[in-house]
Amino acid sequence: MIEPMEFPSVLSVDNLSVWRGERCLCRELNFRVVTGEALQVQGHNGAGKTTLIRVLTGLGRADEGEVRWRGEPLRRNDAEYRASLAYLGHSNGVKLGLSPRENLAAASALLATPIANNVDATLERVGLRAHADMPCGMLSMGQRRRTALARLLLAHVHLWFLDEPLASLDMAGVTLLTEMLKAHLSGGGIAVFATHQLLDLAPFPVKNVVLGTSA
Amino acid sequence: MSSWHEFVTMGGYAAYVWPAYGIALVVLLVNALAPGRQQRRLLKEIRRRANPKERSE
Amino acid sequence: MFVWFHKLASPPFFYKFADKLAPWLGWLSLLVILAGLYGGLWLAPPDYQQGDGFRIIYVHVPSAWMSMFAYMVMAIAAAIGLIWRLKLAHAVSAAAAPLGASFTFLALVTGSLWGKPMWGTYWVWDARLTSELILLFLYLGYIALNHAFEDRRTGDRASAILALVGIFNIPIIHYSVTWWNTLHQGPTVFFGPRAEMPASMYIPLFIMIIGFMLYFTAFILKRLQVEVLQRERNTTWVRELVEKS
Amino acid sequence: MKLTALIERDLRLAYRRRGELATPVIFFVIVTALFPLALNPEPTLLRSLAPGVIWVAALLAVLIGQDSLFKTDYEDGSLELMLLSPLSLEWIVLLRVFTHWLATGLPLVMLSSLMALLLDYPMHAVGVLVMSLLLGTPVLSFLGAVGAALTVGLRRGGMLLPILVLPLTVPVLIFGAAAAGRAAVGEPAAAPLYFLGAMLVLALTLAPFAITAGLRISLES
Repeated sequence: MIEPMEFPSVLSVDNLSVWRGERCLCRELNFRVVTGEALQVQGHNGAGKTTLIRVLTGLGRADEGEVRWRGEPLRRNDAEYRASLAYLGHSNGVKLGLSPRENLAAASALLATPIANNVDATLERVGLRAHADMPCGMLSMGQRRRTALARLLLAHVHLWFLDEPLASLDMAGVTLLTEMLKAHLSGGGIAVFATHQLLDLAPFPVKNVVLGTSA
Repeated sequence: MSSWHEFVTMGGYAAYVWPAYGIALVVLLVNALAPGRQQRRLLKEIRRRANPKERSE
Repeated sequence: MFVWFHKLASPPFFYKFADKLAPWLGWLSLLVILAGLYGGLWLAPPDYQQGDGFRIIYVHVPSAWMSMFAYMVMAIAAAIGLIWRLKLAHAVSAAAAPLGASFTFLALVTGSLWGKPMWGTYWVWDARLTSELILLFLYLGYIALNHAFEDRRTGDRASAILALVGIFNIPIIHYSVTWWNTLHQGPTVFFGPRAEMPASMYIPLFIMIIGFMLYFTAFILKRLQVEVLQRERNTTWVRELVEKS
Repeated sequence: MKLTALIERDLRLAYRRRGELATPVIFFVIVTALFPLALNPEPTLLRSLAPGVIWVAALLAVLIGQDSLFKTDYEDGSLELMLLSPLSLEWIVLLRVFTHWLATGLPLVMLSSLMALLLDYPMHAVGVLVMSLLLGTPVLSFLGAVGAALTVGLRRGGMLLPILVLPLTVPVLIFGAAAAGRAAVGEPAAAPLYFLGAMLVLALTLAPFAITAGLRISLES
């Protein structure tokens, strides 16, 4: 994958201020993350980690300042930007009435690019091969989270936004996620995640943003 | 209208004309007074929040 | 001119502007309404069919007119707020809704008070009254949605969508109600100005409409001050304002 | 095509929770059956009221059903994924409303012919009644979807939705009931049916934009 030099893959934030009702979550925040880097959003509960990640994906909106992707400020309804990101939210986005396989098929229908990895290989990777055809409602919380993780692997996108990705994952799940993140970064991707635990992604650099200190 | 009597009785329609104007008066007055009252209350509340010390006064 | 509008859209400037203008407009509207009432209730001759009962026209027609005008203001402001993300525009919508709802209520009550001597009953499913009633429901829906959200801004934007859907629907609603009414041939009593009305009858009506417009402008400004204060309570200019007073 | 995969997903889900989706249809049947109990079960009276009764019941049933349109998607996070998809959200939403209508509206329309018999509605006019519902209930679905999109983030949205949407449904009710009513007495019903068709076209073209805008706003916070 060769990127033209004038459009380096960089996600940056200029003077971002986000309010939630009467409370200021962040004021004049600045950072930039480039290819192969990860950004960890830190802060106590309620500091606004989720809100910040949602603003970065374009779901939420900032009160002031801008989010830029490759130097261009995000427009409203930016389909091109949405085609280059994958998002794992608080909720899994997994339909309990469908099996992991059906869930992934539905998720790939929402992608712009053709899927990069086939569903079976992806399920194998996240360790759900044996449960591929059981309804997700019968799986454990950790297995549902793995189904959601599998979604990240369906297509090659530049940006991963992960909100509490470790929630309900076991030790093996944490290792799986770490490996997935490393593979993503080594492929030139960017990852932004909010976790309480520190993730060891060496040799890849992890930048930090700490929210809730000014308030 | 040629006389006060005629004006008050509205040619027999007083029972409809005057209530209509009465209700209109009430609605218009309420709408005229409410925002001013709300504004004063809001300003007071903002002031109290800005300086919590003055609350005892 | 454009620069002036731009400045007006800034909340602190607007707040002071409204503070100065609203009282003047308020007193002016009172004068005009009193003049209209004198013309309508005293000077105008009785109607040849409806006698003095027709004098309800001087409050009914301006209310009905304002009920629709307020909805237009609300919907246009909502569109401006959504497109240009102007906070003040959303405040205009939110301020216009309760005023519009009260005018709609007035139009309904005065309409049915007029209907009683004419039809012998307070309510008849006449096309105009029915449309007014649906308009009242639309206002109530808007107000309910506007206040349903914890975050005022989300409420503003969600209810703006509703106002826009409403303004697209109002012509269809009005048309369908008229169609339905002619289908069932209900009693028709004419509410409103007629072509053959003498000047002494319709001039007071126009004066009343102007008076109601002035009233609306004066008190939407007043309401806007409250809406702006609520939305801007954390800003420095509001703090300064509070400390000065 | 991708969009067919989405329809397939929605229909599959609808099939798996068919019990839940059947509630509006059952509601429709019960409400229609209540009218003869509240009124006088005299056939001529019932016959004259049948178009209105069936239409009001269908209207309420469709609107109540729309509350669940985006609710589960909102709760399990699928709605966020829909909004983040690079595909046009308008199309996704259009298909969503359509499949939801297939699962709830269509059975209701089918059952309406049965309910018409219970209300002594003339057999020769049942075709027009079904046609009017076939054209009108999708419009109601779209209007309800606008309300559902605006209230999806609210805990008490279920009560609010009918208040927001019912006034907007007046034209559909008027033309729908008029078509069925005219057919029952042997008058031509083409005009109101055309109006219903025109409203369906309007709803299909405009409502998806209002629905997507509503969803984006609801998910902002």
